[in-house]
Parts: sequence; structure tokens; C-alpha cells
Amino acid sequence: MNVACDWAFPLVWAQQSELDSIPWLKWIIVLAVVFFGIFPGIVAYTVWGERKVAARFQDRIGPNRVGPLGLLQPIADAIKLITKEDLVPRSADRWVHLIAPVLILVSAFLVLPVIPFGVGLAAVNPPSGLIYLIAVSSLSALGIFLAGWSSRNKYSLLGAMRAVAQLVSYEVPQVLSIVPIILWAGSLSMVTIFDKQVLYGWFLFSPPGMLAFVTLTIANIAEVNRTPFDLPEAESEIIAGYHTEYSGMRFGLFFLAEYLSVFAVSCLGTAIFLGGGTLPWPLTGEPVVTLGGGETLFAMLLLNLPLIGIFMAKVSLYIFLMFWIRATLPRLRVDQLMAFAWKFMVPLCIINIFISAVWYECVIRPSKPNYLLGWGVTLPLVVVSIIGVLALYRSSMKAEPVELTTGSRRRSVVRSVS
Amino acid sequence: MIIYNYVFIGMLLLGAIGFALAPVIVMGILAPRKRSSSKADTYECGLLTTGETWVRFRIQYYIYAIMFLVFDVETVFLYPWAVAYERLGLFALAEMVVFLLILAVGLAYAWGKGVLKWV
Amino acid sequence: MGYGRGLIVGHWVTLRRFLRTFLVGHGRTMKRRGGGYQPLDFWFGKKVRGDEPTIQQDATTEGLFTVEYPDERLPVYERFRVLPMLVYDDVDGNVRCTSCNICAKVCPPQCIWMTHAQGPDGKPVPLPADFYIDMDVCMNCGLCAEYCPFDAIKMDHNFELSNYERHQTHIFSLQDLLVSSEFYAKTHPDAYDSADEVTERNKVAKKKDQRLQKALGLGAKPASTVRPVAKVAAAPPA
Amino acid sequence: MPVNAPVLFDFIHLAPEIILSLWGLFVVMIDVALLRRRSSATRGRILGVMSIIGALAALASIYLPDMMDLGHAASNVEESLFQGTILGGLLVERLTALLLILLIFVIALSTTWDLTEHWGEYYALLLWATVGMILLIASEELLTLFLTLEMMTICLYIVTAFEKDQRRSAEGGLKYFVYGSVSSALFLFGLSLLYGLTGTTRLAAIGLALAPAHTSIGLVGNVAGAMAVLLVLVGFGFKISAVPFHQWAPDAYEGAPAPVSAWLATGSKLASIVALMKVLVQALGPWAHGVNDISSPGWVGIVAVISALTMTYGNFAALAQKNLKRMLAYSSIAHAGYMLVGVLAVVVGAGKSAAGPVLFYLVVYSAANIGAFSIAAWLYRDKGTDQIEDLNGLGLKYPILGMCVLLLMLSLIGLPGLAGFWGKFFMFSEALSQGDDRHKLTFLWLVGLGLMNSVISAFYYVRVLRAMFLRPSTGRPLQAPTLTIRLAVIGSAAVALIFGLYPQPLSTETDAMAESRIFITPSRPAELLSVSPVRVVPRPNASDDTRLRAGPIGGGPSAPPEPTPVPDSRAK
Amino acid sequence: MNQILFGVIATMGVLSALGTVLARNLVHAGLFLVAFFFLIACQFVMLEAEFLAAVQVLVYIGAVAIILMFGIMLTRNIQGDDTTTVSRAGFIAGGLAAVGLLTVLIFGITHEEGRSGRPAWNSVTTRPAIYPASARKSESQAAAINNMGLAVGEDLLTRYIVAFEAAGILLTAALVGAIALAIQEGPVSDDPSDRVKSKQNAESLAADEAESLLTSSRA
Amino acid sequence: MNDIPLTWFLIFAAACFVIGLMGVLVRRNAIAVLMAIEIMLNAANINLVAFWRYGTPVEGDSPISGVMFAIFVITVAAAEVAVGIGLILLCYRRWHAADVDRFDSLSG
Repeated sequence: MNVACDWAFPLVWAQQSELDSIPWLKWIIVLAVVFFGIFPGIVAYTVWGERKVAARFQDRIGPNRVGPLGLLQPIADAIKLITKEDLVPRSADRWVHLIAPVLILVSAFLVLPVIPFGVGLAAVNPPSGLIYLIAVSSLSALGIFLAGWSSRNKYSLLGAMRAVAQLVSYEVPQVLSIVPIILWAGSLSMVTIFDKQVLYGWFLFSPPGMLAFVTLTIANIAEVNRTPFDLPEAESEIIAGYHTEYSGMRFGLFFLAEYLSVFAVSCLGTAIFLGGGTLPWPLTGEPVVTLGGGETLFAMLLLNLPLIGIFMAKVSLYIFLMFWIRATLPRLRVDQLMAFAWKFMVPLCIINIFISAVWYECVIRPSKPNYLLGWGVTLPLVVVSIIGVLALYRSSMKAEPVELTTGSRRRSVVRSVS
Repeated sequence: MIIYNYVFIGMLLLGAIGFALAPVIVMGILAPRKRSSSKADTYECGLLTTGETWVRFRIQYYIYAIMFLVFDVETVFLYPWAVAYERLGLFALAEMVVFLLILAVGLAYAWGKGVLKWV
Repeated sequence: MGYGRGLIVGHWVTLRRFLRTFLVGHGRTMKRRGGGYQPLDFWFGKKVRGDEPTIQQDATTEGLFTVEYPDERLPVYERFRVLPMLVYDDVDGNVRCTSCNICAKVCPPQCIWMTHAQGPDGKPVPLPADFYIDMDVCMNCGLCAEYCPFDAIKMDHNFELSNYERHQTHIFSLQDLLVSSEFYAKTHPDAYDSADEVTERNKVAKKKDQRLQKALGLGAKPASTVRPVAKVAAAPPA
Repeated sequence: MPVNAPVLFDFIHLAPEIILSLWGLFVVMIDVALLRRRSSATRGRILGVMSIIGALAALASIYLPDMMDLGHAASNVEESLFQGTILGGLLVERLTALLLILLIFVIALSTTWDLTEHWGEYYALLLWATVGMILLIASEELLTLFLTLEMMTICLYIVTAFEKDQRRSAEGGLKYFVYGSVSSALFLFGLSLLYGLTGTTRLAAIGLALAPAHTSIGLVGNVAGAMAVLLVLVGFGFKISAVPFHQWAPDAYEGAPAPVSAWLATGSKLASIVALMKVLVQALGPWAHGVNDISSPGWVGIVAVISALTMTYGNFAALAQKNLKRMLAYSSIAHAGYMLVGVLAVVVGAGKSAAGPVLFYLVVYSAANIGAFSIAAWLYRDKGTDQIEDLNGLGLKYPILGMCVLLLMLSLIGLPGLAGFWGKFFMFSEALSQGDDRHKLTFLWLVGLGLMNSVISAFYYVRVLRAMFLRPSTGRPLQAPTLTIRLAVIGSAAVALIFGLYPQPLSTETDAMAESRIFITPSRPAELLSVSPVRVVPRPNASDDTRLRAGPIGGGPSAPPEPTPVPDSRAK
Repeated sequence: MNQILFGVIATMGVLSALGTVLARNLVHAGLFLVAFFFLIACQFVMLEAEFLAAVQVLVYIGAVAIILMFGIMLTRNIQGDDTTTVSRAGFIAGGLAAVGLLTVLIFGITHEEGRSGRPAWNSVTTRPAIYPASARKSESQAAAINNMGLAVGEDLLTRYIVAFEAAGILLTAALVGAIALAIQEGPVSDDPSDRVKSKQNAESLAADEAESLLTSSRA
Repeated sequence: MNDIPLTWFLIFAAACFVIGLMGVLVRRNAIAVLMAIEIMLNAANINLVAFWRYGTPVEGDSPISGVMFAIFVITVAAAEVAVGIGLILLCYRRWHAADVDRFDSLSG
């Protein structure tokens, strides 16, 4: 139970009682190397990976001109973006125009430090880590709105309004599908959640867990504006959406932020549902602890290397899943998009919270977990609720009530009578 | 103490702002600069923009925003409930069922009223 | 199960495509299924222009089939058409165009205009003194080629028309448009050898020769005196 | 370790609130799900009847357990529910019943005309506002108090603006909202200071913490405390529309649909006044003035000034009004001024039953206002306006209703023989009998002002009567009033008449209610800080007069104050 | 060090609050407000209420700011007309009143002398320690700080259960009421009389709008 | 963190509160007024949390009463904003202005 917290944290982030004795140097090194070195690198190669993978899905090759296998492509892109002319429209609001992408990028960065990449290998472990995570990830909606607004371009504004409407709509199921995890782990701390999975196995392995994972994944994809939920940037309708008026590196910031968010939400999904760096079966935790023994950062990293490897493999799979979905599905229509969030995802997530409480009562609360009962009770519940909500959703999509009709339809009704 | 987690996060925040601004500044130095009036125009597929950009939007956006607001605040209650569930037991579950039912009526109301439909 | 099955099947389809790119066309020889080779270019090398391999593909091609365009090309089909070109007979060097102005008349966007050539006596000769096509306006419809009674206008295959100046160089003059009939025969072999075109060519050549001679008022003055210097190909002017 | 969950029995006390809340949800759902193809008028009628049924069910839920002897006999025991956040007991039950009865009339009035298309929402919001009011009366703790106050007002903001085809409705709603939310921000800041001064959010505990333990001298030199009191007073001043903070009231009353105006004038005001009394007496009582000296600064003086301003300004402003609803709005401001005199009396006489007359006055005032606003509803239904001159000749055309209105107006003036008179009489005489000589002067001039104001108020109330009886009818005559209007007018006139002739039952009832501990400044920590049920008042028995002096919490200010054992466990 | 940190945050907080109040452009004001919300969250962190800080960011920046921005976009009142400008006289009067009130408040805060056994505010410079095992109450506070989600959950569902459910009703009321206010037209019913009424409504609405346009253009 | 006096937080909160109040008095646009109200509510929240952190809970009280209060204040503020914007939109539709001074159909 106390695998990570008690063992690793005091070693790494010596819990000081005074601000003056904070290990500034260590932190700055970590920030510079991990947060502003490794993570942007991962992001850059996520872009490269997406281009390669998407190419394969379309029977193409993908980038291959710059360096072997096109591996230098991200660097070339960066150089290209950075040497482009910095264009800001005359009528734009210059400061807000600059702040907006920064805000989005910052929100993507702030998600990362609470993710536990290995045993005790989260940068920080605030007790309310999970709510902190969703709080900072919701900042990006504001940035997108500001980007669209400040450009003073109709397409931008339209794209931004759409984007915000979409983001806020899908944030609800995203937030709701995390609740089962909190319920089972009994904590908002990401590290504790990781610990619980070390002990009990992945939270994915239960019917409500699977359902929550699926809803979380869908909501995640919508949150990072990827196909099939990329309405905000629907090229065929609104050019490039909220970043129409951004060029050069300013656009690059959006780009970076988008892929950083992809990475971040994949880390989130991995950390809370897929057991972080653990293997599918529950461990007692002792092997991990006894392996360490060392008290240095180096020993700690050494111990964690396989865990980080597993974690990254899972994250890669998760990201690959996003690429795969992108390669397969067409863009949704805006009304379908919103209806899907509110009429399907939200009810399903709310029901799932109660199903997960049932699972808790069957499996986690008893001293001797009764898996058979848990599966026997929750699986039918999950299936029934999916079918029920789907039926409700589809019936509503078939026959929308004609009440709220603005403008034309209502007038036509009146005219037809008179 | 907990606070020191947030000192790190504060440093990350400042660092991220710097990380975001640095390339823009570098771009200001490196990039060529050839101003022209038509470059500074608002992009509208090559046409001159007409009319007000900050047009009035449909009320639909506002309705989605308040739906979100309500469910976001609900989260604030839901998460502590989930954390404390282990200690509170079935009574808390019943309470939360009631709470969520109340909010679900709000959702159902919006649904039935047809405002969830994007027209 | 409408949505659900579609989703699953769709994802399976794309995944199969994805996996197949690793299985198909990734053999020992690095040969690509569509022709050509596996592009594993470790060096920043560039092929010489014109030596690019041409890759054959069709609807049944599977596996990776990216054509790395400047280095590789897809074959151009014969009836592919871009801009018009003016054909001169490489046998006698005669420009087939008689400056009859029919093409300019039928041209829908009106992008063709020309001037008559004049003989030494100042009388018009059935030859173009100059012939212009505005390539910005031309819509590649091919009507001029259809209507040309002398088979002088044919549609070119060259689509690499970009350059760095967009006012002067986009008006193609006679110099830019002239191609030899040999070139035409090479790019449009089927059309060149078709019976129609052969008879037409013979007939027209005879008729035109007569008219030219009549106009010049001479017996058999070689046409080369008025023939403009022909260019071999309408390569884009630098 | 499971924490002890609140006993389910605590929820029995909340039965009316629960029923009303769920009924509101039910009404909304019925409207959206089943009735959406019906016409607006039909839906209004069906849902109105349903809402009345809900209110009746809530009413029944108060008394049924008693009548059937189910559960525990709740009504005679005042209990702290939910670990000291909610009060249950006689006062709350009676006031709940009163609010529910008023609510029924308001709902009935709403069916008079087609004031909105969103009927389900309208009734649900009325019901939820009522829940807010009931909980506001019952809350014993700042957090719950603030939340329920907001719940009430937010619902009322919305219903004020509900007549969507009227500009003035939207405007009234927005003004109400802006003033109301500013006031609640001020109120909240005051509450936060109060929390800082005492370290607790429970009213009784605040009262204890502020109680003069050893050297404390009220508000002398205590600027932070004075700011807290001031801000709390400002907040409540907005809610009860006392004078410097009254600007929203005329606009909101005039803009709102007549039933909503009625609900603003009766339910909202009733709940706010009770909450004000509760906070002033139970929590801020010790700061009313210094321990030994009335001349030491306390909030009594402020409230007295507010009261005087409120009644005077309300009456004079009402004189100038031509619009019936606006006139009633100003008159309700003036009535708030009268009631503040009573509130002061409660404070000064803490521990004795001075709250009875205020409650009596509230009942009578609410009943009369329901009647008066139903006249406005009647006017509006037919003429689309509510000018007083539209009432011309009405009294002669509908003599019974005219008589009823006559009774109502005279009762509002406070003519002897009618309930309004007794209200003022009880309140003013109570005020004059409270406190020692040092208070007498304050109360003397306040009461004198009140009497003078009653005379002034006669002018504008009589204008209504003059229009109804002495002016010839002009323009299109009004159609006959609907049954609900008739019922409301006749019912409220009956209240005015019956309690005017025979005030005894009501006054004994309100005196019994006034025995609640929320009208007593706490002085004994042991009883008030315990979270277990406290037995306060024996079951009221109308014939027994001694009960007025009974009750385990005796004492009052004369009892020797005990040092507060607030442990100083502050770690240095 | 801590004090410097506090000073920086507080100064920025006050400045952004001032920006909110004074910015002519409403979206800029909203942006300042967002900064203010964020700095308040920082203050919550300084007060070791990090759960509350996260809630602050989640609700205020994530939702309230968005809805305010939408409100601005929906009323098209961003800048350039006189409604967003601050009149000079009003500014001076408001500023004077504000300074006066602030002076009084600061005086009150610094001169508060604790009563009933409570310490005076300005003597409170240290917080109750949250780790000593001696005091029972401090322990519960320590537990609350170290796992505030848990403490909030427990309080929410025991002591404040009524407030909790009332909050649910309040939120639903706000949702339902706001939707009812916002949607433009009521349901189409099959009852012809109703339709006539709504037609009249529409006409009066149109007249209203025309009138207001006239008045606004005149003004 | 232990060396920051309580009064600093209180003065900060008071300053924010006063600024918000000034905003309410000075601004005429209804949405700006709404923003100013939010500032005031936040200032009160700072007060509540500071008092919670620097004080010890009274016997029988919740150990985190100030925080709970703040959470409910946030809830109320959210509901208030939702309703407020709704009312402003309703008025905007009639007056084509979001200016509180312009709503003038009621007076007297």
C-alpha cells in the first residue's frame, strides 16, 4: 500500500519544511532536463510518429527526406517555423494574441508533473493531484477562446466558439469517468492511485472500469481536438479554426501544445486505468521495494527503468490508438458531436459511477474480494446501461422534439396554419 | 508539506511560459520581416473582410456553457464524495444518488426542451 | 448494431491496411509493390533531373505506393492535357499553324491571340508571326486542339509550370509553344499513329503547302525563310 | 472507520422541504415530458394544480406524523439537526406551514393569466424558492444560512424575469439580480469577518463567543466587528428592502408578474425577517450595545435609524405612486420599517417573548399583501396594466370583492378592529414595554414615528379605495375575477377581519413560536453548543399562560454570564 | 522567502483586480479576472488549502470565466461604445469611497483585539502547527490539510448534508431557470389560440426591438 | 509558510473586496458588474480560508468549516453567474445594450 509514497518520495523530493531548504538545483535540473528536454522531445517524435503511422494507414511512406527515416523532420519543422515571418493581423489584439497560445501550452505542461511514471517517479504528489490535473487541463479552453477572439477573424472566432463548446461538453464525461478510479482508490493523489494498482491490479479489469476507460478515451480524444472530434479545425468549413491567423512559431506553439496534450492525456489514461508502469497482474509491491535498496537518485532511476519502459510502451499504444481512430473515422457533424456528449456519454458516465460503487462493495470493500460476485453483478449492469442509454440516444436522434425551433421553422408552421 | 509540491509547479509554470515565449522571441530575431498592408489583413480567403467580426452568437453556446458549469460544480462535490466513500458507506451512496438525480433532472429537462439539439 | 458494427469493421479495415504495409512489398529486394524501390535514402542525394524512375500503379496496387514525386514519377497518360502546344513538322520545318484564328475564336476564356506573318511584299502569309497563350487564363479544355483544322495545336503533358515571375513568363509566346512533330509523336504515340491523324496530316500538309505557295506567289520557295526558329520543347523558361 | 452518518430521523424534520424539492423536479419533468404539446394555458392550469397538490402534500407532511402519532413527536421539541446546522421544532414547523399556505395562494394566483410559456420551470422555481425560504428559517449556521438565502433569491431572480414578453419583467429581474448579488457579496464578506472574529459558523456558538465574557465592551474600539455587523446588516437590508438598500424593490415588484411580486412581498420578506432576527438576536445579540451602557456603540442605533428611515421613506414614496404594484412595493418597504421596530424589541428584550408580535405582524401583513397583489393580478390579466386608476368603479361593480379590498386596505393602514391594528398594537406596545429606561427613549420616538407613518400611509391606501368606490368606471370594464383571485382576496380579507376581531388565537400561537431559542441571545454554552437534541419548549397549550415563562433556557440577559470556555489551543 | 512570495502574489492579485475593474475592453477585463482567480488559487495554496485551489481553478477559470466570455460574445458589447468606459466623475467618487472603506477595513483588521479568549488578529503570525501529536484538534486539522478531499467529503455528507442537497437543487434551479430565460421561443403547441398569442408576442417583441433601436440610435 | 501574519491575508482580501466594490459602483456594463461581484466573493473566500487556517476550530464545529464555506460560496457564485448572464441576455435582447443605466422602462 505504501509502496511509492513512503519509500520513494522522501528520497527524491526531500520533504522540506521550509521554503529556503528546497532543493532548488535538483528541481531546476529536473525541469530543464525532463520537462523542457525530454517531454518536448517526446512530443516532437510523437508528431513524427503520427506522420509515419498515418502514412502507413494510407499506404504511404511518410516523412523520409530529412535524415534517415525522416528522423530529423521535427527539427527541420522547428527551424522552418522559427524562421518564418511573424505575422499578426493589423486588427488583432496583439497581447491577447500572444498570450493565447502560451496559455494553451502552459496548460498542457502543467498536467505532466503529477503523472507517476514509475515508483515514486512523479515530479510532485499533491494530495489533490487528480482534481488539480483536470483543473489545469481545463485552462486550454480559455486559451482557445482567446486565440479565436484576439485574431479578429470570423473563422477564428467561429472555430474558437465551437472549440470551447466542444471542450466544455466533453470535459463533463472526462471528469465523470475518472470518478470510479477515485472511488476505488479512495484518494485524489495520482501516486496513491498507482500504488493501489500495484496492489490490486489494473483498474481497467472490471466491467465499470472498462466502460470508464472507453468513455475516458473518447472524451480525451475530444479534449485534444483530434479526429473524429476535430470540429474546431474543420478545414473544409472554417479554414483552420481558432489558429487561422497564427503563423510561424506562434502556430508552432499550438502545434506543440496539441501534441503535448495528446501525450498528457495518454499518460493520464495509462496512469489511472492501465496501472502505470506495472504489469497486468497485481504485484505485492515488495519485490519492487526490495529491489531498490539504493538511496540515490541514480539507484532509483535504475530501479525504475523497466517501469518507465512499460509505462512508455503503454502510452505509445494509447497514442497509437488515437492515431488509428484518426485514420479510420471521418469527422462528426457538430450536432452529432454535442448530442453524443450530452445525450450518450454523460448519462452513461453517471450510471457508471453507481455501478462502480457496486463493484467497490463487492470487490474492494470486503477483506476477501469477491470477484465472481463483482463480475456477475456489474457486467450485466454495464451491458444493460449501455444498451439502454444507446437506445435512448438513438431514439432521440431519430425523432428530435420540435419544440425549440428558432426562426424559420416556427414561422413556417405559423404560415401553414394561417 | 504539501505546499512544496506547488513550488515545483510554480517553477514549472514560469518555465513553461518562458519555454513558450522563447521561440516567439527568437522568431522575432531570426525571421525575415517584410511588412505589407495586405499581409496584415485579416485572412478571409483572399477577400476583404466585411462587417463586424465580433458578431453576436447564438444562445446555444450559452446553454452548453451553463450545462457545463453546473456539471463542473457537481464535480467539486463528486470527487470528495468518492474519496470519502470508503468511510461513509451506503448512506453516502444514497445521498449521491439523490444529488445526481437532481442534476440529471436538469439534464433531462434540457434534453426534453430540445436545447441540447444544435440547430 | 448499426453504429457498433460499422465502427469495428472500419477500424479493422484500416488496421489491416496498416499491417499490410509491413508485410507486402517489404521483401528482401526492397522492391516496392507499385514498382520502384523501397525509399531508404540515407543520403541527401538527388537524382539527375529526367532520370527519375517512373512507377506503374493501378487500382490493384497494394502496399506502400508513395511516389516521391520529384525523384519518381507516375507515368502520364497520353490523353492527359495541360497547355496547348504548337506543332511544327520536323521533316520540313513547317509550322502547321496557318494563323487562321479559329482557335482564338473557340477558346472559351479567350486566352489565345496571334498575328499574321507577312511576306516580303507586305502581304499576309498563312503563318503566325506570333502566337500567344496566357497560361493563367487557359483552362486546359483542349477545344483549340479539337477545332484546329490543320492539326497544329495539340495538348501538352508538361505540368511543371511554376516559376518565379508571374507576369511576363506566364504569357507563352510562339517560341515557348512550338514543339516538333517528333516530340508530339513521342508523347502521344497512339494519337500520332492513328489512321485519322495520318490521313489528315497528309491532306493538310498538301493543302497548306499549296496555299502557302499561292500566297507567296512563288513556285516552290522553301518555307524555311519565314519559319521561326523552333524550340524543341516548351520547357519552362527560367 | 465509518464516520457517524446523520440519523435518518433527522430527515423526517425536513419532510416538507424534501417533498417540495422533489415535487419541483417532478413538475418540470411532467411539463417537459408529457405536456409539451398542450397549449400554454392548459399547461399552466394542470401544472398549477399539481404544484398546489405538492404544497398540500408538504403541508400534510408537517402535521400527519403528529396526527397519526408516527415517528417522534417532533413539534414540541426544538432540535438541532445534522450536527447543529438545521433547527427543527415548533417555530420552523409553523412558519413552514404559513409559507406553504401562502405558496398555495401564490400558485393559485399564477393560474390567473398566461404569464409565461415555461410553466413547469415557473412552478418548480417557486417551489424551490420556498424550499430556500424554509431552510433559511431553519438554518442555524452561517454556511447553510448563506446558501439557502442565495437559493431563495436566485430562484426569485429568475421568476421575476419570467414574463418574457414584457420588457419591465426582464428589467425588474436584472435589477433585482444586480442589487441582490452585490448585497450577498457584502453580506458574505461580513459573515467571513464574523467567522474570523469567533472562529465558528454556528449562530449559537457565535453568540456565545461574542457574549461579554469578561472585559469585552461590545463594539467599542472594535472596528472589525463593527464592519462585520454593518456588512451583515447591509446584506439583510437589501433582502428585506430597508431604506438605503431598497432601490431594487419597486422595480422588481412592478416588473415581476403579480403572483411573483406577491411572493417577493410575503414569502421572501417573511423568511428574510426571521433570518435577520435570528442572526441579530442569536449571533449578534451581545453586540446590540455595550454590557452596561446603552450609549456605548452597538448596532441597535443603526437598526433604529434604518427602521425610521425605512418606514418614513417607504410611506412618502408610496404617496407619489400611480402604479398599484409599485405602490404596494413602497408600502411593503414601509412595513419592513415597522417590523424592524419589533425586531429591535426582540433584541433588547432577549430572553423574553418579544418576537411574538413580529411574527403576528408578519402573518397579518403577508395575508393582506396576498390579497392586495391578487387585485393587481386581476387588473393585469384584463388590462395589461396595473395603474391604480384602472380600478375606477370596481368596488361598485363587484361589491363583495370591494368590501374585501376595503377591509384589506384598512387593515394595512392599521385601523382598529382589523388584524393590522393588532399587529401594530402588539408590536409597538411590546417595544414600549421592553428594556429599561435607557431604551425607552429610542423606542418612544420610533413608535411615535411609526404611528405618524401609519397616518401617512392612510392617504395612499385610501386612494385605492377612492378609485374603487368613488370614481366612475372608465374605459373597458374588467371581466369578472377568476375563482383564484376571489379566493385569495376573500381569504386574506377574512384573515384581516377574523384576527382583527379576535386576535387571541393567533397571538398565543405566535407567542408560543417566539419561545424558540433562535430569538434568545445565548448565554449558556453547555446547552447551546451540544449537538444533541435540546428540549426547549413544552408542547404549547393555548389555555396555559405560564408557558410563556417556562422553558429550560431561561435566563436572558439578566442571568450572570458565564465565562466562555473557548480553549486556547493555538500552537505558537 | 515566504513573505516575498506572498508579497508578489498579493501585489499581482490586487493589480489584476484593478485591471478587471478598470479595463475598458470587456474581454481584457475578463482576462484580468482570470489572472485574479488564478492568483486567488495561489493564495489558497499559500494557505495550504490546495484542494480549494484546484477547485478554484476548475470552477472559476474553467467554467465561470468561460461563461463570462460567452456572455460578452453574446451581448456584443466588447469595446468602443460608451457602456464599457468608466466615467471620470464616477471613477473619482468610487475611488474615494473605496479608499475610505479600505482604510477603515485595514484599521479594523490591524486593531482587532481578540475577545472571548481568542487572540488578536495581528498577533496571529504563525499557524497552528499541523503535525504535533499533542493537540487533538490540531490533529484533525492536520488530517484535513493532508487529505482535504477526504475531509471535505466527510463533512459534506454528514454535517453539511442539507447544504449539499440544497446546492444540488440550487444548481438545477439555476440551470432550468437560465435555460428558460435564454431560449427564444416556447414550444409550438397544437392549440390555435396559443399560436395567436405567441404571434402577438412576436409582434410586440418586434415593436419593442424597433423602439429600442430607435432610442439607442437617438442616444 | 509559517511566517506570514494573518493580517496580511486579511488586508489582501480587504483590498480585493474594496476593488470589487469600486467596480460595482463604477462600471455600468452589467457583465463588468458581474465580474466585480466575483472579485468580492473571492475576497470573502480568502478571508474564510485564512481564518480557518490560522484559527483552531471550536468544539463541535467542523475542522474545515472555512473551507467548506468557501466551497459552497464557489457553488453559489457559479449559479449566480449562470443566472446573471441569462438575465443580462434577456435584457440585451430587448435593449440591445448590456448597460445597467439604459434599462429604463421602470422608474418612479
